[in-house]
Amino acid sequence: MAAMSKADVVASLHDVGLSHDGGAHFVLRHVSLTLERGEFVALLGPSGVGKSTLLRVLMGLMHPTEGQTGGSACVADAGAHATRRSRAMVFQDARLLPWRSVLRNVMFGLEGLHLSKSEKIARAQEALRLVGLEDAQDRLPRRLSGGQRQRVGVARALTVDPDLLLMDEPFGALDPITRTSLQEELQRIWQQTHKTVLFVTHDIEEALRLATRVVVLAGGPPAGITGEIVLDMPHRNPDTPAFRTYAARLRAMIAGEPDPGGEAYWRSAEI
Amino acid sequence: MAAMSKADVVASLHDVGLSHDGGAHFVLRHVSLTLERGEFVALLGPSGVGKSTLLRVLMGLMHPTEGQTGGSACVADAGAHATRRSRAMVFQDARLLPWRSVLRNVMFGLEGLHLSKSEKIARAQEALRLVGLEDAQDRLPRRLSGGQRQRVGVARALTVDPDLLLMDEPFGALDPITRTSLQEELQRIWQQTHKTVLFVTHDIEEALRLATRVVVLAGGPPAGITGEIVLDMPHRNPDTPAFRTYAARLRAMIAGEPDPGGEAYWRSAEI
Amino acid sequence: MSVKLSGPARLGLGLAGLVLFFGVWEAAVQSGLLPSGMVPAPSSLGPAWLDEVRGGFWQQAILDSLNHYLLGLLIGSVLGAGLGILCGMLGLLDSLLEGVVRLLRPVPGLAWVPFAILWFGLSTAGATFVIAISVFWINFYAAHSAVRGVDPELYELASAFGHGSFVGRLVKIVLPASAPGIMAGLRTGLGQGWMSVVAAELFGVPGIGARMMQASSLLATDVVVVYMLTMAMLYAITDFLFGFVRKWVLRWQP
Amino acid sequence: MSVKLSGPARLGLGLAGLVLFFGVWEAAVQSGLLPSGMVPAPSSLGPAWLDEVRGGFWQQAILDSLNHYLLGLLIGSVLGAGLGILCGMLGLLDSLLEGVVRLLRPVPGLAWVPFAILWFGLSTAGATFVIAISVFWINFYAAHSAVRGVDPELYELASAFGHGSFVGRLVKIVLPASAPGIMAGLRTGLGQGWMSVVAAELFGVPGIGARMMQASSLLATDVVVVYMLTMAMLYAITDFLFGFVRKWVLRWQP
Amino acid sequence: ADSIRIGYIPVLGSSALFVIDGEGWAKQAGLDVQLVRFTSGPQAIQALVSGRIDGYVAGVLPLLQARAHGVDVKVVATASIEELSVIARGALAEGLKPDSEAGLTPDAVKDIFARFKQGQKRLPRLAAQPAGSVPDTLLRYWLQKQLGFAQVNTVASIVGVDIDAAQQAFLAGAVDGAVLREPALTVVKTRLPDARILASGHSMMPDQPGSVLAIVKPDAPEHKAWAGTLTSLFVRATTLLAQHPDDAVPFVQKALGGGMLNDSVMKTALEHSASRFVSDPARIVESVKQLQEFEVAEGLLRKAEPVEDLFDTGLWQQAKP
Ligand SMILES: Nc1ncnc2c1ncn2[C@@H]1O[C@H](COP(=O)(O)OP(=O)(O)OP(=O)(O)O)[C@@H](O)[C@H]1O
Ligand SMILES: Nc1ncnc2c1ncn2[C@@H]1O[C@H](COP(=O)(O)OP(=O)(O)OP(=O)(O)O)[C@@H](O)[C@H]1O
Ligand SMILES: O=[N+]([O-])[O-]
Ligand SMILES: [Mg+2]
Ligand SMILES: [Mg+2]
Repeated sequence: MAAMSKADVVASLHDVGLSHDGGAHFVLRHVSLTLERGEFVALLGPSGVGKSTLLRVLMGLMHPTEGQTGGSACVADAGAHATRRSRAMVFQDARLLPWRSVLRNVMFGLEGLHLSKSEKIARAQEALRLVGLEDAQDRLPRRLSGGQRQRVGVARALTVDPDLLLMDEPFGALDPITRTSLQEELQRIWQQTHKTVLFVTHDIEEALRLATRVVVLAGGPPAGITGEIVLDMPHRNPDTPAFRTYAARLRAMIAGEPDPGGEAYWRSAEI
Repeated sequence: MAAMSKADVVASLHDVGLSHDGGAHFVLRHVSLTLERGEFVALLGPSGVGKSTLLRVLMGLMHPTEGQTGGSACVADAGAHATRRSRAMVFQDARLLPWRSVLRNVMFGLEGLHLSKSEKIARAQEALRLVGLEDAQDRLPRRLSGGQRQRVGVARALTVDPDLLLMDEPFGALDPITRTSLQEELQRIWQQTHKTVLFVTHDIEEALRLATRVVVLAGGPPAGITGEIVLDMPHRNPDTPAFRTYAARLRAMIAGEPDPGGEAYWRSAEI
Repeated sequence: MSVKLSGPARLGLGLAGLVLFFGVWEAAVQSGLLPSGMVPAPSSLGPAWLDEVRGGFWQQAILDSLNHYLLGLLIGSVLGAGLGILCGMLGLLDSLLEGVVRLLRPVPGLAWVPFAILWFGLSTAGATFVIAISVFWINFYAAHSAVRGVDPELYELASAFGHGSFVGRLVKIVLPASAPGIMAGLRTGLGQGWMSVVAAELFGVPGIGARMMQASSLLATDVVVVYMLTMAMLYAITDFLFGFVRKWVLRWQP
Repeated sequence: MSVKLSGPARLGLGLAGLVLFFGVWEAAVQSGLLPSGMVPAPSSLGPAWLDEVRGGFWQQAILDSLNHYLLGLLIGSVLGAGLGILCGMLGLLDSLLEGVVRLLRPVPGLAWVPFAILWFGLSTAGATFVIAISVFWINFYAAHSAVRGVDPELYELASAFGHGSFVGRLVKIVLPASAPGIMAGLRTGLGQGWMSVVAAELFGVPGIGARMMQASSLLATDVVVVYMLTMAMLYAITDFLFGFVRKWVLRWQP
Repeated sequence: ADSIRIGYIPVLGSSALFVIDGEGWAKQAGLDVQLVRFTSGPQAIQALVSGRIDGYVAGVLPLLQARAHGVDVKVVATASIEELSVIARGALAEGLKPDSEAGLTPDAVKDIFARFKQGQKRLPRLAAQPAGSVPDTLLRYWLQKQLGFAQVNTVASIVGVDIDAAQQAFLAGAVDGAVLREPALTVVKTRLPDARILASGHSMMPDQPGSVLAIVKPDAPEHKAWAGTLTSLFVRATTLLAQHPDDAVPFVQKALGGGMLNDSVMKTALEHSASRFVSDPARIVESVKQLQEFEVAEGLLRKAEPVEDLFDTGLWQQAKP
């Protein structure tokens, strides 16, 4: 995979450092990351380590204090006749606009694209159907439960059909059933459309079920990428030893321990 | 356990119904639930089913549209010389006061109790230490990451030392390490202080690890309690068959299927 | 939880409050607690009003005042809210104008009267100018602080979904997010406009204010109060009508 | 993302804006674009000011005006914000007062002047009354709408942690949560107070406003502008000082 | 033709305008006259300076300010003389007989002021119009030159307010005395029977100048066209007011009463003033000169200008009855 052509780098960070106070304290430092077309990368790491910050940088919402960003999705946004956007993000808090109905929140990213009104509505409704909220389209955000809000945020990002989809704990507030069904939807969309996905989660099982690669952000401050595993599993069954070994390795890496390698499964099972 | 004396009922709902629009549409209906002293009850259910609503009713923040509430914690709040509160709640959104520092947010529930200033500070700092945020006490909420905010909310509820602790997805935004450590803290506190805990979670494993009883809210609207399992496991190891059987049963119940009983494990493993 | 009152209950209470207010006032005057020379009895207001209506003074005064009120309000609100929004969004412009704003803002409407006469003469234009100026500042500050108060996270959201340009932020985020504040400013301006009507008419432009001052020179306190109440009524009407606009614009609010 | 300017840069830009403003004005007068009878040249303001200072008029006018300004401001702000908070929190009181508020609110400060004369004579008390009334309403509405805007979820939080009583909600939630709005009201009132000074002094109570009107009657536009600027300066000072209070109270804000 | 805008103040001295307007004389003469109301003379000259009005009927002294600011404005006729009186109430009127008007000597008035100061432990407050107005200047002139007080501010405190406010303040008892013109004098005397005249118009200053008709740039062609006509109408109206004051009641009532004054008050006021409606501008030249000198001494004017320049008696000569 490392030998792909340049056009296939959707987004990349080169030795990026980020500080919220102009350089006095760094949250992230020396972070380099390349997202290639079609990858599904899960980002794991302890609370407060800088995962959301990293996503903001990739989304272009923050300029890195040091280092450079690059990649096809990060350079150009959709042109004048575009019907899709190069990047989209699901925020950790749902971040809905309180004055817009659910449908119009989902349509937010479509506005400005070269689509007719009815196409926009159709696309937004399709996205709402994917997240199971087709009946809630006229409600205002404050009438939604926590998980419903989060799903609207997911629909809003899906509907713009981005090359690069950045998701910050999108399924955190969902029950396992809804969660599983959304995971399956996401998986299907990813497989069909060859989107590039960067997915923050705290759920190791979720990461292993979905990702082609897992990146661990830890240490610090400043934090950095302390480990990376390219997953090589044909069947993503949590009850297989391969799955459990990966899970144990990741658990250790998040805790800041060295990667225990393939032997870890048995140790972790003792917990 | 059913044969306890009346004083040991900390909170109860009798045939409660709740509607956000004064009776036109019910979110919950015919919900009866009794929480006995020292119980640790996990509440599971799909997104938008009414879990947060149920907690609000138990907390006395909403009056049921039909039915009654009762129980020792729900009747009387702390008296004039009280140094603790009868109930406390961890909200699904962290719901911190943006104008207060982390420490003063945690002290929020202590204000009005019969404690000296230094005792209050000491108790709040202790709670912050439990959630691993002792170094962040002077920060303002907007300087915290999502998981950090949630932990402040947990500390705020713990610090008032309540009889009844209502927790609405308190560990949802936490990484597994922090999450495990907070689960262990909560378990320890519960064992030492015999608090009664009602814990909303979407994580079946978490419910099985912590709870003495699991209640499933499903169906509807209006939703009701569709199942209940009193857990009988000495060792809470996810890799044991007992654990897996429980997990499969709960998964089915949340999805609205009938309780598959003890045989479920093997079926679920095929997913 | 605060008591939630139904519409009719609110209205009833409001009327009860008014009845109480006028009742206490009348009783105070009748009992001699308030000397009648200093405060007219509410019961004397009706006759005084009828006199004014019969003479045609009341209708004429309202028409005259409405004329410069509406024009001044429109000009002041549009310019004030517009500039307030721009300054709230553009730090550079805000800084550049800050000194001038600080200089001009505290100049009272009344202090502009001499210049209004000099620049616009005694036409309605002079009165309109005085009204517009006072309405301008209210709207400027309301819009400015509403825009400043917009959650910066929403700008992030706008950037993330292709609305990071100035116009995008303005239309998609700033206007709706600051609508409650801007509406509050417009509403305050609506009231301030009526208040400035008196000042604007102080130098002879005919209208309610001029008529009020004329009555006060004869100690016709009943007529003065009739015009005070007339203004209250006109304000209530404008405010009521504006209420519909506001409700519609902010229909998403709880 | 809007441009973030450093403190000195803002100040510099503000000063540049002022220089530009005065420069254009002077040039307009010098070139005859603005007739000098209608607008004084900025360069004539210095000498006019010196004259006023030498005669002691300037200092005296400031002292006189400060006197009723401060008192009126204090009374109006405390009562206005206080009642606004109460009405915002208590639906019942709010409904009861709604009619009376609607009735009295639109009565302009100037319209109270006849009654100020009747009730207080041509005294400082009358001037204080007129100022207090105009400041009152600003604060009332600002506090009222700030309190109404408090996120209801925060009341839930207060109830959950033992602060569900009226006082608990007031102290723990309403005051801090509505502080930005209340502070904005106080600040607006600070300005409104200076504006009312002219109205309050229109009927002969000495001070800046009276002096300004006197100068305008003598066509001394330069002196009028000197007092306009004096007011701007006093407002700037009060606003600046209030800025510290505001910053301290709202130190938690971004 | 463009309309001729004439500023006026709401006092009886402006009655000639109301007669012209009410009788329709202007229209008959082919003039479109528009009346613009001001609340004091100084207020009106602000509009005059910026060319917003073409003519002016109010006190003569504010015109000195206008001329000092380079405006070419000339008095073409007098409207009324000896209009202003000093009226007192309460402690300042104590012991005075209702018909005191003519009989008070300067010493008697000085006594009253002294007694007031002693009894009330404060200075009496007197309401006038803003600085530079006829009432204000004349009041100060009377106190200093006629009564012989060296320093005005040790005798009384003078408040300069609008005509309406002065009347209200006096009626409300917010001031102890006021310098008022008709119809305010009749109004307050009717409302307050114990109000007393401290000084009549004549005793404040013989030939006391009052309201005048002044025209901006009377020699400019666009004004010359109507200046003569207007002056002769004005003179005609003044004569009517002097000879048949009752005929003017409806016009004056319409302009000043606004439905709030009854006809008898207006009639009394007009009859009382009949002898003061004098149109000859020469009558006040001397007294204006004195008052101008006084204003210069007081610092209200920077320097004295030749008073003759203020007057243009030619038009009156052509129009005189
Ligand atoms: N606006 C800000 N100003 C200052 N510090 C901030 C700001 N936002 C975040 N931080 C700090 O930066 C660090 C990284 O925050 P970030 O939100 O990226 O964490 P995270 O990995 O997403 O955590 P979580 O899993 O809890 O959401 C934290 O220590 C946080 O306190
Ligand atoms: N203020 C409100 N007004 C009207 N409907 C509401 C309101 N709050 C919640 N609801 C509705 O009530 C139902 C239950 O909401 P609740 O927040 O209790 O769900 P939940 O079980 O906590 O869901 P989640 O797991 O997503 O947080 C939802 O359908 C929601 O849309
Ligand atoms: O008419 N004046 O008031 O001078
Ligand atoms: Mg985060
Ligand atoms: Mg919930």
